[in-house]
Amino acid sequence: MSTLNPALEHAHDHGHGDHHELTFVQKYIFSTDHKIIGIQFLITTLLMLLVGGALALGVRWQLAFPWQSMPILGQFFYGAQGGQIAPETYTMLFTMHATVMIFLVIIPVLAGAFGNFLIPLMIGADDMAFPTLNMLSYWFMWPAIFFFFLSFVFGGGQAGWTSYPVLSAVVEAAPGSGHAQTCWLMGVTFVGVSSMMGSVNYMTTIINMRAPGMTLFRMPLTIWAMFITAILQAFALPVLTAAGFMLLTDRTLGTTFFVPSGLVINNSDPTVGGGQPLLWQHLFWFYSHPAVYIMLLPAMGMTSDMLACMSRKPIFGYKPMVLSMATIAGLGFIVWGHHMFTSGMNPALGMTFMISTMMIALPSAVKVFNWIGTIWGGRITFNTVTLNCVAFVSMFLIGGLSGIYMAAVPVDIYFHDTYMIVAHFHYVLFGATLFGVFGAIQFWYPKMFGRLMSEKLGKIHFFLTFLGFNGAFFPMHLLGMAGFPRRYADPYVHPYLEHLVPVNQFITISAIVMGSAQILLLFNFCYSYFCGEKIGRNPWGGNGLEWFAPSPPGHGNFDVLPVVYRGPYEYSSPLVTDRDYLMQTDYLPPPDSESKDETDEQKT
Amino acid sequence: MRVFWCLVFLAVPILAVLSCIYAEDYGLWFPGEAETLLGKQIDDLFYMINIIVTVTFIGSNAGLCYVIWRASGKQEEGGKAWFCHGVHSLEVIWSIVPACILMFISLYQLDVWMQFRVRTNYPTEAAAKPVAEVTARQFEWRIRYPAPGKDLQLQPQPDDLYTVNDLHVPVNQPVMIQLRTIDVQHSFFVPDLRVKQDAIPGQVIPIWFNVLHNGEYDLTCAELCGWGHYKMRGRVVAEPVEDFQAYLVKLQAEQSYDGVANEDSPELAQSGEE
Amino acid sequence: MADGHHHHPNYFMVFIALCVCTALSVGADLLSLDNKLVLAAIVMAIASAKALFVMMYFMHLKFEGKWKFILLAPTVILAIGLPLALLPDVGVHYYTVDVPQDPATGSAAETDEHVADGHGDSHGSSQPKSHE
Amino acid sequence: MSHAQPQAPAVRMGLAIPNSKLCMWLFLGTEIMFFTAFIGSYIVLRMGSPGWPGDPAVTHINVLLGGTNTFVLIVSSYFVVVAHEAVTEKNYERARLFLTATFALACLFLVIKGFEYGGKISHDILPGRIPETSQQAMEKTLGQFDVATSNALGDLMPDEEHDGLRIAGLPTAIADAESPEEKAELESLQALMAEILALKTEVRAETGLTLDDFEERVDAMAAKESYAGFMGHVHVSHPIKYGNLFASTYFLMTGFHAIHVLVGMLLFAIPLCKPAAQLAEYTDYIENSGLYWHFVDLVWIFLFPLLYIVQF
Ligand code: HEA
Ligand code: HEA
Ligand code: CUA
Ligand SMILES: [Cu+2]
Repeated sequence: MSTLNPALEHAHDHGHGDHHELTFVQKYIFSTDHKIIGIQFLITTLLMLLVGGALALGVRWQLAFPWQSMPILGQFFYGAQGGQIAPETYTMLFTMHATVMIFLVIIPVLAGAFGNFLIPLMIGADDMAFPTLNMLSYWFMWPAIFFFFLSFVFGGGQAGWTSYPVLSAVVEAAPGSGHAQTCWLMGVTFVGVSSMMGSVNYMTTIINMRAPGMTLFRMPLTIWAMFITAILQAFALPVLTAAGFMLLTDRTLGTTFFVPSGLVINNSDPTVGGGQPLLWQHLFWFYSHPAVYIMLLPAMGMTSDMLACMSRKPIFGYKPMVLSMATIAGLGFIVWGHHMFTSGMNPALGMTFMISTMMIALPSAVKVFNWIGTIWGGRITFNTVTLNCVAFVSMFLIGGLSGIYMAAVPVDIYFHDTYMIVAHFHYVLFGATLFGVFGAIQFWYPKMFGRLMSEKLGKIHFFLTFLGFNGAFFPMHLLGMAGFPRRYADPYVHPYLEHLVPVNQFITISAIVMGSAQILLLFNFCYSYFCGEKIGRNPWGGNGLEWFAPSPPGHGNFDVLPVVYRGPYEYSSPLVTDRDYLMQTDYLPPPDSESKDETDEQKT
Repeated sequence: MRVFWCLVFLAVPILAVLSCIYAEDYGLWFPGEAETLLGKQIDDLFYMINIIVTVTFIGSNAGLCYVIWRASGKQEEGGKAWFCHGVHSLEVIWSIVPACILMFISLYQLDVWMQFRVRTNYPTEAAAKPVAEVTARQFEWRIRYPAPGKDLQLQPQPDDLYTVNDLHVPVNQPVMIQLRTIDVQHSFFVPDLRVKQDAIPGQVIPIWFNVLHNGEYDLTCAELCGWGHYKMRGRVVAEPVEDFQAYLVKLQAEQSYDGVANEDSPELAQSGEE
Repeated sequence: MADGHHHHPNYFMVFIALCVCTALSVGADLLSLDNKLVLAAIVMAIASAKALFVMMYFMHLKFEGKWKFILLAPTVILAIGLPLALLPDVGVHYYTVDVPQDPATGSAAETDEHVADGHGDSHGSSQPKSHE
Repeated sequence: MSHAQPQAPAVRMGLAIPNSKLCMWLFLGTEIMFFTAFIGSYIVLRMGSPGWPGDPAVTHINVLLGGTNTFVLIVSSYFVVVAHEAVTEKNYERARLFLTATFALACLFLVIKGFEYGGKISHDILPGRIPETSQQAMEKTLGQFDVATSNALGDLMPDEEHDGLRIAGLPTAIADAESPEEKAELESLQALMAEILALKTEVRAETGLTLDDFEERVDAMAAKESYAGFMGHVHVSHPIKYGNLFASTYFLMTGFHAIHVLVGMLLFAIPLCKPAAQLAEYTDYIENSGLYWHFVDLVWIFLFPLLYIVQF
């Protein structure tokens, strides 16, 4: 390996077997090792992806073949109704689909899985600042999963993932949702607790546990992204938790935060109270808009790292990238109202929110252009990682640009709650984030398990997913144009939508293709664990500290405490001639120029 | 393989643009021309944004495809990647240009939004004499008109006229309706008119529009309101003022024909809780 | 560095100041001022002063490094910003509000109130009475 | 946290404060947002509500109790600081003493809070249960009547299975009564129920019966000696306009604050279980739980004026 780093030479014979033996349970179940916790998160979320995807396929089935018996699932779940689902069930399907995808897949896979695995490795720490807290943050996922599934058993949340009161606050409004909605709220609370534990831990770790020399502006963008995400989580999530408690007490204890008086719901007695449903929408989106960036920023960070490595080029505009992420986070706090343009909010607020929403496209633009700039003049091979990263950029472009139509209030009057929105957020959530995650799995898998994932399977998986994804979600824009409303169990009762059945069938078939492709991913994941090609520390020729650790890293991560001499993106540096990367730990005897960069200044 | 993957990524913008061009032929565009004045403006805004976004989209994708094409060729040509940490002037350009465009888009929109929503911009006669009150309810639209010749009061009046799922409005003049809900949140959505407004429990929200042509327009609900959300189907009928007046008179006749005392029957028809 | 041996502030004086502030707020209440907004402003100002004392001295913020600004600035901005942003929508009403409890008095919007259904109260004493 | 490293760590980057303190401050940041959501919602809901019950006689808000509680928390905050100071000066006995005092004050706070809650609960000032119009108030009283008569029926006719059967069997029971007292009792119950039914019909028909009339009628019933035995828990409810929102916010905010107090007590209980000498290991711990405790105090500092003083 690196001849430039003398420390590494004798590191090999240290190995990492010199730690006292842990039992299986200590090591793999109740582990406090960030790597194991990260992998636990990863596997859990991949399984949840299947669950959420299966629910989505249920949604798709109903839209393409309304009221027809679903092939396998139908008999399984709704055998009693001849395999046919009820409208309540449809509501439950998409509510739980979104819940599972957002709270149990995307958020935990980014912050939980990759955040955990990568943060200490990339900043050169031996573990998180609070390993036990870290473990708890994983185990608090399980009550959440439990409650979500319990909710499922009771008939599922019936108010969409946004859970707008009064529908979600008064039991009579959705008769089937009695305990289900309550469990749903409990689940959200536990997810919140879990993320909160994670986020304070990440922030502490990143602030206080960086290796010598790892100044803030030498941190990889992944770490910046994780840091900013943690901040977003720490400041936005408590608001949702608080609002969740308010809704919970509205449902169970008779408080009236969100229920105005005098409503007669489903022949109930008129409600008493004096609450305001809009308050929930504000509090909910105060969290959930920053949350969409929580669901995106880490993927942006990881994609930046992967793209730089795959292009063998420094990231284009490192500081603008950092700055744009910070700006996205900052602006992300003041745009939440764009989800409420038609809600009857104060029109002055609507204007303010429109302008801030438009402005948030700006840092995103900087990022997109910088990614393109990173590839520009680079040297790429189309391996699975590159493919997924390029797909990330390409799909984020579509998803982001459709956001522009919606950010324009008058246009959003038409598009709100149509499939235009559905297309938009699947493009950013699946198209951007999940492709980023697929790339990241492929990229860091060798570090997790010491073996490469199969390239061939990876490429097939990518191709099918990409094809199926665009086939499924691009036409949704056009459905939105035609005014196809979302959350409709049977849109075809409206004559102006009748001609859209074939499009929906096409979408469903594409979704099935995309769904089946995910089985390949899982297969690849397991297969490569046993049969993947074994590799050494640095299979990709990366610069980051994680490539300095053994693959897989042992307990305590590094056999030698890394010392950082430069930023993480010195690919193809002219300072070295025999290879095209220059690791952060590589010590170059100072010719003269670099010395000023190396003072181990105390950086906050 | 290099050509293949580049084509895959190139196919994205090409197919996207093509499908948008041909979408109209398959009924995948707006469901017809906008039938209100504001709707026309909304469509115009949409097309303006569409042009800006399409240009950005094609431009960015062209850039992306070009760089991956060039970068993937480097392997064969040999040689190292370009060691470059960024170009400052480019950063500045691609921050400022989009900033201006975006600022322009958002300021340009404000006018339509203010016309639609800001109280002082409501057309005066329409605002003074709302034609009807639309009350959403799981899962139907209840409509209350004032008796012919009278004004709509916020409080239900004994001689008010009631229908369900069938809103008649005079054509070619601004009309205002008062939107309410008796239970959960709903949303009054008429795709052809490009009108959408949520009905919030506890509030009475005015909406105005100016239908340009006679006709029947689908009325749907655009905010999840329970299991029957999809079936809240109604219609908005725009007809000449005379027809509208005649309609109200007919409605009044029908309603007083019930046999019950004239004064009381509307209240029976209205009570939302039998 | 922040943990170096700084002088301990005189905690007891801080404590006394806090007690005095509390007494002042209660006193302000007992004054039964006519203008309630003035009262609100006074007591909230006192509360802020107390909060400042606690944070600066009891929580040692006065002696901490610069990080305190980085941590507290966004928090404080968000904590003030959130209620302010809710205000135009929830605190005041742009549209007419249904207030079935109270058909007599005006609501935030100028328009008349509106009884949502037969159960809305249109009679009886509108003055709240104390129990027993 | 730290594992044996082949090399002694060189300078780590970061702030010169311990991880635990940093983490506590970050956590407090999230807590600020948590209470911001509650307090912010309270402020805007209250401003948005067309009215607010302000009369302390109605709401059972007691400024002096609240003020006392503020004082209690301030003293406890002071004691924590002293305890921390003592522990840094290695004066463990003193630290322990002041920690114990803090703990005791926290208990006192909860006791006073309990009194306040008790006062509200005993008047049924609970979210969702407050009548806001006289119609609702009358309905509520009628509901109490129903419970009272149902109980009386159950006592007098334990053999029948449920109210329906009992009511149906009432004439027979009167006819079969064994003693004249029992007969009289059953008869007066029957009369009471008839009167209630009449009252109920009148209220439901909305004939313009005012709450005062209603109260008169109920008082008249209560005055009748023969009914006295059945009227146990019935008393006329009075509407508190906007009382439900008031009660909701009041209980939410004070409730979550009380939960935080409980957590703080738990935090203090842990070192208190240890012998004084071991407190040395708890120096950072006491500082951090002290920070938390000051935050709990801080929240109360804002809740006190908002809930207790600004009443109009
Ligand atoms: C990862 C998640 C994610 C991300 C990143 C975004 C990003 C954006 N979103 Fe999206 N959004 C969601 C997830 C996300 N969103 C979800 C889940 C919903 C629906 C929730 C629900 O109702 O269930 C939603 C809904 C939603 C709405 C509400 C629609 C409605 O319900 O009526 C709006 C409205 O403004 C909006 C806008 C935007 C904008 C402007 C961006 C911007 O950040 C995008 C910026 C990016 C670009 C613009 C592309 C790159 C830029 C350039 C190439 C520069 C040049 C461009 C120009 C000059 C135009 N989103
Ligand atoms: C990250 C988030 C995420 C992801 C990845 C997805 C993925 C998918 N979503 Fe998602 N979706 C949301 C978030 C997401 N969605 C949200 C937030 C909503 C809004 C809900 C609301 O309105 O409240 C929504 C709503 C939504 C709707 C609109 C419903 C409606 O409004 O009526 C539709 C309709 O087509 C849809 C479809 C799909 C499809 C086909 C996929 C596909 O990508 C899924 C592909 C399939 C798989 C990945 C797994 C396949 C697995 C198998 C084949 C094996 C089966 C295994 C077992 C049974 C163990 N989604
Ligand atoms: Cu009504 Cu949806
Ligand atoms: Cu958003």
